[in-house]
Amino acid sequence: EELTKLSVVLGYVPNVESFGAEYALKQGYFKDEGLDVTVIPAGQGVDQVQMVSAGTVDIGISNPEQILAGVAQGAKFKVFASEFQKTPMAMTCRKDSGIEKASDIAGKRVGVKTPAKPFFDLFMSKNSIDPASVTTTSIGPNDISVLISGQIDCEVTTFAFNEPRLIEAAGVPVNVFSFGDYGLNSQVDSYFVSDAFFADPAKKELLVKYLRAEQKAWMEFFKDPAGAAKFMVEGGFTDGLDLDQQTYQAEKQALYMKDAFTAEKGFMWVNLDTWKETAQNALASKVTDKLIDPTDLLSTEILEKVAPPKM
Amino acid sequence: MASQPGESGLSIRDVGMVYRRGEQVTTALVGCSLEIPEGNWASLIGASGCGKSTLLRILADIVRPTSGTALVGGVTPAEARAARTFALVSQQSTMLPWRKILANVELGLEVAGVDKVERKRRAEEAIELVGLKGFEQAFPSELSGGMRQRAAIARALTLKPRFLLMDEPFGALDEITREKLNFELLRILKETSATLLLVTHSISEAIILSDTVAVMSPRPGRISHVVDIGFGHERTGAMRDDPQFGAYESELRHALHGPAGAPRPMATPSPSHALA
Amino acid sequence: MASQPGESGLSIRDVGMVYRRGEQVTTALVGCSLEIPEGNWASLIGASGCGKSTLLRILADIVRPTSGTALVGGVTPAEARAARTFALVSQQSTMLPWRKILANVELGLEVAGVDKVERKRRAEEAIELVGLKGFEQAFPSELSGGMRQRAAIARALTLKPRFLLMDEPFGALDEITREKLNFELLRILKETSATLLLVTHSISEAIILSDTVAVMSPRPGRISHVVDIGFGHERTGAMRDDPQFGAYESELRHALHGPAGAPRPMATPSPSHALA
Amino acid sequence: MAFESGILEQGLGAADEAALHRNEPPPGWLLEAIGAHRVRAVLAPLAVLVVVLVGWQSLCESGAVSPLILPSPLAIAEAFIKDGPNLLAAATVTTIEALTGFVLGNILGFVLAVAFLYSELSRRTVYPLAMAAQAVPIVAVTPALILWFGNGMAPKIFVTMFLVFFPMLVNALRGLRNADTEVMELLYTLSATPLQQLRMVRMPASVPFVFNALKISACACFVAAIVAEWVAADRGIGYLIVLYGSQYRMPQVWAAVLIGTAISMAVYGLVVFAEARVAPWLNRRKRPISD
Amino acid sequence: MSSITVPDLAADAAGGSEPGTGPAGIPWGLVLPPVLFVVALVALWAVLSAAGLIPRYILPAPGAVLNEFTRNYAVLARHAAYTSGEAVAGFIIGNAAAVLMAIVFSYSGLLKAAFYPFALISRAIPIVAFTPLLVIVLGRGLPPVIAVVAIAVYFPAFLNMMRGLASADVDYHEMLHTLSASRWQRLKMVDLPASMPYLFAALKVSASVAFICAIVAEWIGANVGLGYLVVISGQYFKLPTLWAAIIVAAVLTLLLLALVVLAERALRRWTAAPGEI
Ligand SMILES: Nc1ncnc2c1ncn2[C@@H]1O[C@H](COP(=O)(O)OP(=O)(O)OP(=O)(O)O)[C@@H](O)[C@H]1O
Ligand SMILES: Nc1ncnc2c1ncn2[C@@H]1O[C@H](COP(=O)(O)OP(=O)(O)OP(=O)(O)O)[C@@H](O)[C@H]1O
Ligand SMILES: Cc1ncc(C[n+]2csc(CCO)c2C)c(N)n1
Ligand SMILES: [Mg+2]
Ligand SMILES: [Mg+2]
Repeated sequence: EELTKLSVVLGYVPNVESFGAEYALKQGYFKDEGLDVTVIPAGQGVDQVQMVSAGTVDIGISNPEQILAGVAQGAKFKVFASEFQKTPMAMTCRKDSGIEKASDIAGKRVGVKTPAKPFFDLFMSKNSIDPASVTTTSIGPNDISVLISGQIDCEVTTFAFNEPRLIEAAGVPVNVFSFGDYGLNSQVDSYFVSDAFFADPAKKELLVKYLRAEQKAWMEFFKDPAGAAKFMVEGGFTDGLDLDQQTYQAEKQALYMKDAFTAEKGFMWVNLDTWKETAQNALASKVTDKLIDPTDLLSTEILEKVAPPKM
Repeated sequence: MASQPGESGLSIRDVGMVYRRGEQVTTALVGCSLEIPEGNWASLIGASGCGKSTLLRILADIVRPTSGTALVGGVTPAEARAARTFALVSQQSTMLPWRKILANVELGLEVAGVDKVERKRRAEEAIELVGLKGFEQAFPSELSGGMRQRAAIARALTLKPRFLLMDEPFGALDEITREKLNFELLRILKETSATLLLVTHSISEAIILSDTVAVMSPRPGRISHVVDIGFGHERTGAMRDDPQFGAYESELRHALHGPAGAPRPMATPSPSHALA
Repeated sequence: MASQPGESGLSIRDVGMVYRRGEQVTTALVGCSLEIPEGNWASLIGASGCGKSTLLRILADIVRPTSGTALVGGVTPAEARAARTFALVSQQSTMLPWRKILANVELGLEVAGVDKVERKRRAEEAIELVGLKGFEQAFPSELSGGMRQRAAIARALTLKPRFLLMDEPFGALDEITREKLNFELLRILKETSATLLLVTHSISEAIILSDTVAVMSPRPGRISHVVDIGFGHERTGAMRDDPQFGAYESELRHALHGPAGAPRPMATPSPSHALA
Repeated sequence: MAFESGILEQGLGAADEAALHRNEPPPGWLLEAIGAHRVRAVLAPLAVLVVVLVGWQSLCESGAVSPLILPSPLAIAEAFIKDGPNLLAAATVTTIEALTGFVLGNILGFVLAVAFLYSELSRRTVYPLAMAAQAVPIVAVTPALILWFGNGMAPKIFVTMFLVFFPMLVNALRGLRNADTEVMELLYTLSATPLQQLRMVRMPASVPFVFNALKISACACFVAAIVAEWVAADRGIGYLIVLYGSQYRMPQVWAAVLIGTAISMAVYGLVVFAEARVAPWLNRRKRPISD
Repeated sequence: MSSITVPDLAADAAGGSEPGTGPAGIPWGLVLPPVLFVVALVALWAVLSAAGLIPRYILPAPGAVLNEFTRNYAVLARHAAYTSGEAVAGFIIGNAAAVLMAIVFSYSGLLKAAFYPFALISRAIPIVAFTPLLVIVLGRGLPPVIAVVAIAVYFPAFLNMMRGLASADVDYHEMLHTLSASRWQRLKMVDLPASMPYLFAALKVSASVAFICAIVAEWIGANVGLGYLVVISGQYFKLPTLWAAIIVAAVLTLLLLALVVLAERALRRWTAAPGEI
């Protein structure tokens, strides 16, 4: 039987965050669905939004802020699933800086990654922090040494379960401030395709198959997160992963993927309310020039057909 | 002995040349005319800077005259060059520094598309002729000044051209080597019935090698005198003992030094115009 | 007339020179010895490629001999160079292409740290002397071959050195210019009591300009003959008419051409060793 | 056909062979040739530019390329107008970084070249080290640089300097060694001091190489500064490219890119101009008439 | 050449004095000083690290990096192989294109006039801006990285060749002219040989940036290669891996550079005269 080709670009370098796709591929779940899936790892500089809009890949996995920015610039997408219910994006602060709550950053030095600059400005305004009271300095896209060395007190943004672990492993205890708790929630690692792709019923059917296979893989993840981490580290997907960190992340990220909403609707469900909040924030932080109404952007059609477990 | 002047020989008609660079204007030639019938041998003598090289460079299509026309074998220098009817030995005896002597001597033949074996044979012959045997594999920088000059002569000789334009080719050579090459040149000219235009500072060399000696006046250069040498084409070293040789010599010296010039200048400086 | 040989003049003692590059070994000089007392004028003549330039380059500290010693004013060439006691006019009349003629002639004085006004004065004087007035602002590429050579002579003359080493400085000049410069050179040598070592291919020029003419044998070069010229230091053009002049000339020609060589070679090629 | 040496400087364009070999004295053809090829030097690239722009615009309008990838020329122009002051402010920062790095790096490169020329020991020890240093992927160490220098202009200047000094070192060394043997012998017999040799012969001889290095870096210094900013900065063109890029504001990204390009071209032009002033003999044909 | 006293003249002409070779043919004079220097540098690094003067988060101790080489060499080798392939391919493609373009421009005044400004502009555009386009057009992986390297590398050779092809003495041109040589012959016999010093100066410059460019490009658009390894090990704070990758990249760059230097020497040995070029 002929397999149908389908490509997906991950949200980041292959790690437990993308266990679903990699494991499904490895175990032949995609093949069982009649799909010949190409998994394109991402990383620095690979832009899933651009790739999907240019048609070089079928499915993209990316952050809502970026998907919205793309839409604001004229791209047409459909989001059909989301990995995270709560954003793993976080601010990580050194414990010795004495920052216990968000407003404590006044008078402190915060290292901000360039793309996160608007986001951080919004964070300050939402939490009534005077930007003038904070010394911000820009840092590289994957730089935690500045925080470890003590040149900055906080770093924006980090993942809640990635950098903090590494920083503590380097001997610097930290406090982590998850942005979801500060009015900046978003469904990180949302799955999207171009509007045209989605409009084609035959192709739409592929998405159902794809998601079904991935869901199956994710169920294995929840059974044994540590095993999943081991699978990712030793599977030869990417060099340089840290087993301890990946195990930690695997344990932690489950908490960001499942909540009351998924228990009601199903795993990987898209949450219109979260998206509305994100769209508001994107406008407020001037990432988009106009308010994007996510209603048309999201579709639960695929999810409904897949009918993922409510968990 | 040869065809009509200007028809197939070298022909310079009312040629003028002005060099200009910004303020600096140098009139090198004014109204120069000279006809050298095909097969004839001619020499050009004149004070340093009078325009001899310029005239040769006009015939070789390196520069174009400001006025007048030059013909080589009845066609323009450009056409003659394209047809490869002449060869030039320039005053600097230019050698490509990255080529060994053999390859430098072969260059003209290589450009003309002569095959490898043949051009090596001809180049080796010419190298032997100018006395550079044993230096085929030396680089130009390893040769003495005179040896480089001989290599440049060899390169021109390999081409067996209809017209041979030579700019002081023997200037850096000692008397013996010079005379030996003078007679080798005569032999080759006769063999190939080539036409020669030679720039030289040696009056006796001019007489030995020419049917016609043209004298140029100091800058701005013009052909001031033409002396025909009646020795025919059978020449030996003994011709110097001919009283006629001495007569030609003094006539030319006279022509060269101008009416006021003595055959042998005094220790007192001559008027600077004669020099500059 | 001058101090003891070797003490303060030019001294070449048993000098040998072998050029080597990979397989290619050229023995340029073997056991060369020559003493030129200070204030004396000497010439070096010999076949092309016999090692004349090499000898001059040894004295000028450009190359070091493979064996033997060379002294300039009683010290090594390197010390003499450091003390700026000599000036060299090389065979190529080297000019810096990016400097105009005036600046090229001034170069030696500039290097020696002579102040601007003075060096301009002296350079202009020398330029006038060699008949290049009016070409101060031309670039070397705009001069004829002979004019460039004169500019190189002018540069050496500005330095008024104790020792003047000249490698065929007049080779590209016509007879008149050449003789005029010969006598200018004599005048300057007398004025400055300089010592001269001149390489030339002209036997008569060697006699006119020298107290001593050294003849070199063909490669490998050695000094085969030394002829003392007894004309004293008061010289005029008339000395050529002196019968002694002719005697020197034929002695030198004889020495040069070797026992078998005739004063005037035949049209038949002489043995190639005499050339190469 | 006339003799044509082909010695023409960059930026001017080869003149017609016909224009070169004429019955006129040199300045005649020179002026004419310059006149003729000046016109062509402007018209020809302009024609290419127009073709490219029209093609580009219609490609974008056809919808064949995503606006998230390639903005249309008109959209870029619009971004220029809308975002001008912002772009200019950023460009100023980047220009200061790039030019400071350019100047420092080239001075360092030239000084090292001179040192290597005169000191065998320094060459043997420092040259391999300079090569090794150049071999270090500097961008990969930028985070470390930021640790040392902070995230202001200093690390960007350092990166720029780092990428600029090597082309100058290599070219200057080659150029300083390019002096003619005969000319060096002349200076040598004149007993010129090393400094005089340097000033009178080696420096002039090195000019074509040195200016090539300057030209190489005139463009590269901006790229270097931008890449350094791109790692971590809160100002400058590189910063704007990253920020706008992360929001897919492609017209603005390209406007920022083009303003950087325009300034580095201006610096390039300055280098060409300086070359013509400093080394007129380079742009003059060696023998005006003969060519 | 021992007989030459003019300091450095022979060496100058040869493009650098060639230090004497030892009896075994190993050029100790060339090898020893840098080796000693590197050894001294590493020793300094070790001492400073041991003394705690270099924080671990800036630069790990040499032992840690060395350990990385022994423990993780397979991973390093795999990524290094990718990067080398990209850098070398880009280097060759870029320089070949540069030489060709310079030759074409030296032949055609019109083409030169029309495209020269764009050749310049292309160098002035930050590669960063190109990359998304290249990744889209060429796909992810080696091709866009090779393209970035080629684009970044071609410029020095292009500039230097433009100059080098015009650098030959007029005398040589005049001679070939009177021999009625074709443009191609002139190129082959005079202009190309005369441009070699220019070309090699450029090749040294571009050899030194080829790896850097490959790494930057990998950083942007690849998931293999040393650039990627640097990014990912930075992200996961595996500084020994990061520095090992940097050292490998530096060593590879030096190898490429050495190759260029050797090629230059070989070419000089075959073709060039002593004291010339
Ligand atoms: N740099 C060099 N390398 C190798 N051989 C050389 C070098 N310079 C000169 N020679 C050789 O040494 C010999 C003597 O050369 P030199 O230049 O001294 O001759 P010369 O007497 O000045 O000749 P000429 O009158 O032709 O100038 C020649 O055979 C020449 O080939
Ligand atoms: N390229 C040039 N640019 C300007 N002036 C030039 C150029 N070439 C020659 N001249 C001038 O033209 C005049 C004649 O030069 P040419 O070289 O023809 O003289 P020549 O008779 O060959 O002299 P020589 O015997 O010294 O070689 C000289 O005054 C010279 O300065
Ligand atoms: C598990 C994990 N996934 C992604 C990133 C990369 N990352 C860190 S912050 C951020 C948002 C942009 O600032 C992104 C994409 C990471 N570090 N760890
Ligand atoms: Mg001449
Ligand atoms: Mg000589």
